[in-house]
Amino acid sequence: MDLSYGAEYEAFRDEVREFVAAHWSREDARNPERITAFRLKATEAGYLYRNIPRRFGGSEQPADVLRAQVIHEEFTSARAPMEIYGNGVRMLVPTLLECGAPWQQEQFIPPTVRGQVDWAQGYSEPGSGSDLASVRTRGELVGDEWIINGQKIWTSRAHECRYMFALVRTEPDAPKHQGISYLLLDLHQPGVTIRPLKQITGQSTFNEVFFDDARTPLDWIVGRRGEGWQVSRATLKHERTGIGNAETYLEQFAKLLNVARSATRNGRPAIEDPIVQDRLAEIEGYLQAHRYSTFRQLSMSLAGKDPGPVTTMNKLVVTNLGHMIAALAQELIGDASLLLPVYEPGHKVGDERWMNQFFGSLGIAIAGGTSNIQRNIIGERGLGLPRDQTGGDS
Amino acid sequence: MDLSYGAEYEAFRDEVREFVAAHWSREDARNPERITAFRLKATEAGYLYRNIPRRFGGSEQPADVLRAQVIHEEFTSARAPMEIYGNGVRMLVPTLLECGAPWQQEQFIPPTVRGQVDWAQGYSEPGSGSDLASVRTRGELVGDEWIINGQKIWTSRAHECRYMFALVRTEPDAPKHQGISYLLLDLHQPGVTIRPLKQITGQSTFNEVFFDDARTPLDWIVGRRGEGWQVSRATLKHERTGIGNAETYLEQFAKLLNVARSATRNGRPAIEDPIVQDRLAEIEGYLQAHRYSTFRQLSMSLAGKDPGPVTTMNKLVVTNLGHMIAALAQELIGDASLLLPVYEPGHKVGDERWMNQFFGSLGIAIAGGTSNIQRNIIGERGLGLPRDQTGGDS
Amino acid sequence: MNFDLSAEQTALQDSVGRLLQNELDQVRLLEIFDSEDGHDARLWQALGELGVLGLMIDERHGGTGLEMLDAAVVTEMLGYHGAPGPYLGHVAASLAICWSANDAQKERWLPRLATGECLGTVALAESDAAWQPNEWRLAGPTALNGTKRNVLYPAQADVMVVGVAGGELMLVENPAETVEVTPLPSLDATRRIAHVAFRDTPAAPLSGSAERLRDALLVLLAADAFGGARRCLDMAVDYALTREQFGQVIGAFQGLKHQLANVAADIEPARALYWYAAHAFDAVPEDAQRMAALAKAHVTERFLHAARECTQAHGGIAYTWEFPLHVWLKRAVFDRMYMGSTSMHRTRVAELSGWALAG
Amino acid sequence: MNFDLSAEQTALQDSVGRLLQNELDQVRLLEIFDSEDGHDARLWQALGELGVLGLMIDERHGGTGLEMLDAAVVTEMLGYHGAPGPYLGHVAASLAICWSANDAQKERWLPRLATGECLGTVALAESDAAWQPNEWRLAGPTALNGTKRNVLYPAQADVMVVGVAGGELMLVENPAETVEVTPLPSLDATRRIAHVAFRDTPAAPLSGSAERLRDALLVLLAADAFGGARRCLDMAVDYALTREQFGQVIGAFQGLKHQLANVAADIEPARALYWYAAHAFDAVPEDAQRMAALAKAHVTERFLHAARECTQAHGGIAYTWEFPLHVWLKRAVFDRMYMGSTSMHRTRVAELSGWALAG
Repeated sequence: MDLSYGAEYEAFRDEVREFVAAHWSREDARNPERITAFRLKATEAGYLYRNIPRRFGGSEQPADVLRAQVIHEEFTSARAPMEIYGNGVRMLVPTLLECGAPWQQEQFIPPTVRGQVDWAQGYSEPGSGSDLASVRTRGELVGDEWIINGQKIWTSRAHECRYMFALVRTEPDAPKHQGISYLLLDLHQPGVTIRPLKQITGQSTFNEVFFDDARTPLDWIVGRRGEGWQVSRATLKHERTGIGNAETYLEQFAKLLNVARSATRNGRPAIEDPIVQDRLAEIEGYLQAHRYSTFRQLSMSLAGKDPGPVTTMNKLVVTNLGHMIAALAQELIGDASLLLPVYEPGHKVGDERWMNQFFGSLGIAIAGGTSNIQRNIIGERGLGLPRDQTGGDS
Repeated sequence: MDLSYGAEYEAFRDEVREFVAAHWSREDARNPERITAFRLKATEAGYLYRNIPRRFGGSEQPADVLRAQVIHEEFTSARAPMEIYGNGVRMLVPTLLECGAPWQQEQFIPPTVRGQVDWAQGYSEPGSGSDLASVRTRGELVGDEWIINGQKIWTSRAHECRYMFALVRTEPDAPKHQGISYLLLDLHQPGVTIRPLKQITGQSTFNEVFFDDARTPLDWIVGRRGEGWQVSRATLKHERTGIGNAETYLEQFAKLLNVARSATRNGRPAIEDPIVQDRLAEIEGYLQAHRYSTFRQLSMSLAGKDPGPVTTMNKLVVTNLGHMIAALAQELIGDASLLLPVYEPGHKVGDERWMNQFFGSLGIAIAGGTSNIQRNIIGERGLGLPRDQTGGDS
Repeated sequence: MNFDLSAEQTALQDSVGRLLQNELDQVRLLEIFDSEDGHDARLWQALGELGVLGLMIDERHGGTGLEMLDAAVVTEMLGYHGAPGPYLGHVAASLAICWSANDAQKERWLPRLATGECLGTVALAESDAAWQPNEWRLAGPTALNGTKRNVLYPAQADVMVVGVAGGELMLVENPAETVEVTPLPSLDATRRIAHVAFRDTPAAPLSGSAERLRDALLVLLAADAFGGARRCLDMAVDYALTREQFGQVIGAFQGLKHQLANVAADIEPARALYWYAAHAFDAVPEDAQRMAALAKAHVTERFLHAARECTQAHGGIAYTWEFPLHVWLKRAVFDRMYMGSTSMHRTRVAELSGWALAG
Repeated sequence: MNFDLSAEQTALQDSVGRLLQNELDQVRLLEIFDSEDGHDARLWQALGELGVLGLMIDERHGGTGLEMLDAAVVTEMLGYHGAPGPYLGHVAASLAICWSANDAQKERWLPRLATGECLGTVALAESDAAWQPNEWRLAGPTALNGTKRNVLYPAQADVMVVGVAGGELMLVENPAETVEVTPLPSLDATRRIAHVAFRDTPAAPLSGSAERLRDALLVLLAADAFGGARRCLDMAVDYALTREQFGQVIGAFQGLKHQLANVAADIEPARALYWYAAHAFDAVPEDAQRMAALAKAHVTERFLHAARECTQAHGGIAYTWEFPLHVWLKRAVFDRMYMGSTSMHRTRVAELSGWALAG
């Protein structure tokens, strides 16, 4: 058992560190041109877009989870920009690489990778949450165009996106899963209306998108008619390959400790309160278990071994962790939990910032399939129990 | 709002108290004949077997929950015997009163009420737990006798019982719920084998009962052929009319407080430990809520009002309470939880007696329908959600 | 035994329910939630006309002369409907004035507090969640200097009952003229709070018990919490009966069904707990403090749990501002923290029970 | 990075699993559970022959010279199969002798401990769950007088490591001749315990650290608990796949499915936690104590929770003595309380982390 990365990777780490030191400084962060230039250099050096072919703007490196991890660590610690973050790079590009037509790959991947366009995800609808395959947004082929009518919801940052990839029902008479196509469409057109969706935190990071005779060309379809469900599964597969990351929760726990140190209970620092200590240690048990569990999963993946059912559990595990941390934080901050964190100029946000974490932990339990769907997946794919009616996407 | 019983009932209480003082003394408890004589007198006075007609040995009193409560309180505080405790009085007698033939009522109710015979309940089978209607014990009518083959389980005190009332499949071709008959049978016959079932506590309060061409007369059937399921529901209805009683758990909580006082943590009485206090107060919140909830249910029943969905929840509520109390007790007794309570002459049982409560709280969650079945009942009958396949007996 | 509401109490509760049903549909509720001051004049007036605002004020001063149990069952309905506004502080201030003001003060304020024409509030907490009378440091004897935190609707208040050192109470009349109010971004926008700075603010001593005022608020918070929890469950059940996924209403899925059944069993008995705490406040002095603390800790804890579970049961829709379930989620946070945390009141229960002493 | 077992470790674990699969079916397990002394000579011999009993004893003294991680993954398998017998105390005593006995003592005991021909145990706890070295009061210097509680298999032990005041260790050879053993009705009959009274019992000082001995036991208990939890879940899943009610296997019902999914997600990551605690014991001194305490508290707590949930998932059958699930339920109670409660170890985690100091 060896928690270090080994000599080869430490040498690689030195190389990456030197590269970053040579090409990036903190002040660059305020200069969009410098950021773009750095990304280009880092891609040429083989550090970014590693699984994307060179002809589409990637660096086309052999898969190597540890190198990716080293790059992530070094870039993050220098606060250097990594890949463009968004649904385009994260979901559409892998899908196009796997299922897209050559012209689609050529036309869409390079500008997406360069950050010139981003994509909105058009999956969820008001009536289709966990039962995604029940989408009702219709697409009708009229001449050489798809005419699209309906509504999508939970579309993040739709305002800032040029395009959308969407699940659209094009074969209304086919069985549920066989009647969907995976269409690409331009959001900058009269038939599309975008409305921000205010969340319970008061912020608006999601949108509703309405289609009223929106149009897209005949060949802006990925895969064939009626194959959209399968195509979207490919995307989800990519989304889910990420092994549960414990870093976020380690950071949250460190912040939780700080709150416990600054808060008081019965006139003493809360962290000296036996109840608080007990709950912190309980949370840390879950946290360190998950942390080393991710190391184990990573190590096994590196060795080409199957980590087993635990991979189906990561989401529920971190959902529970987030909930435990948020619940304790809410108690520790005391009366600050009576306040809504308001991010406005001139307004100082104090401990009430934890209320965003408090609501966020609920949002995580809901987003991307509720925890009940996760429990189905664990029960069926993880434990081998029989499917029931909500087998969902398994 | 008035938590007293009012002048009329306090007068009645005086009457009961005088009666008990006149006819019962603690030493009588060791004398079976005195017990029997007292029960007879108490029945004549109208205090016991209040809902059983006089001709069957009851006192035939109008229903009055508060009088029953007063009698219970006064008898209990004087440790005077109440009704014979057992499935006969508790389940069979109400069933016979509702569905039995006149000759069955005459023949079976009086000796049951007098404690001359007791009855085993023959419902559960190894393959039929929550799905009780799937019983497979067969009854075949041959001449003027039922020939019974099969097995029952979880039969409490079968050794001490003369008779059994049983669910037996007599119409194998009928639909599941219509193929069952409610038969009475004599356990003292060669075709019946009783085997004690050792529980995880080490004690044996239940049995398995095997039928190998056991026999019972043609007319020892309650209700008609194939109506056994409905007849048994009548019994269960009687079993469930009891409004959840909080007394047991108030007593347990008092004992829990005593354990917390005698146990030590970090060299101080455990009850001074903030963690222990917090958990005790949490449990007491649930306990007092349930206690006053039962007062509310009782009051509403007295007034002929429907207490609402809460009646479907009492069992789950007390199951959870028992679990919380047992879990804390197990921690408080510390190393005593490493011991099995052994009740043998010459062996002193200490704090480890709580381990029986610990296992018992699990047993309660299982017995009489698992907690999951209770959740179905709450969801469907209490909240009005649609039935699913395990609708069970609802 | 009659541990049940009287016909009059049930009728009162129903009439408040009907009023709120009519005046406060979900659209209106969100409008007030999003409004500048979180205080709707029409709703306030309607509550006043129904007698809700002067329930415990004696009849001689224009109130109904009822008891805490009556006020609590009404508060349950306000909780159920998520009623926004200064109700809690108003009722508490009125009570304190009833108990302990002199005749002139009573004459001056109670009749107009009973109708809602004037607004009352209470200023209790100091820094570090110092909600308990023995923690207060602000001191008289005639002019106040210092700060009270998280006061309900102080800017709109005509009269303010202030907790001061030694666990005493004082009365500040027309505080708008003599205090400085710093509004806060209230998470629960149905109950707006602000910090109040006193600068040589004239104040008159009151004779009443701050502990009893605290207990009154604890009982009212428990009642509000029970109503709110029940509402969350009702909304989740309604949703489970109408929302379809995988070809059937989601309430038919055992996973969700069991989740809601657990919530129901968790909260339903709590109704009787807050009833008894209110009854003890009225009629069982030896139980009053302890049961108020126990009820506040237990019921508000259950409310937050129910609100979380029911939010999850809804899925994404409940994460939007437009769908008003979050109003109750935020009320749950308020009820749980206001007047002191669960953990603090559980410690009080342990002390008041004398657990460490007896036996 | 290679946070995974080596091929050798996996092979070792598998071979122990196969042995136990063969030697210890559920009938045999219950026979030993119900036996007079809870110690099966054939099983013990088989474990000795496989090298399990001398895993951490150096090769010079007849052992395999492996480390804690190896012992821990083996212990997981013993936990999975509910292996009865004096393994825990034996391994701990062997370790202490390895570290801290003189050459003569080592020569005398280690070769026979490695094969299992001789049996070792450790005597640590004193009254009031005094499991920690700083709580011990029994004192030397050469003869012991007093009592140790809840000692594993002392009557059968050939050699006993005893914790004494000051957090020191002493060695008692052939204790049967010099101590008085009071057997106890062990709840977990796969690990029999007894009180041991020392009466002028000759004892020799050992140089090793009692804290390290404690940490070793904590790691082994965590490993055992993980194996046990996994077994409970496996049994419940098997049962859910075969038991039919209402015309289908009960594992198809979402209520039960979600219950088992929760258990799985609750326990599965704990595997890596005990691995790291064992690895830290071997190779990361600055983490060793803290991770041993954290792993013991976390994994044994999860084991008891899993055992309870899986017992409920089975229904009535699991409440019978004949169905061996209760063996793991009782092992879970043992693992959780032995060497100190969850709450005590969580307090230690807080201290060892310096939470109240840093920042």
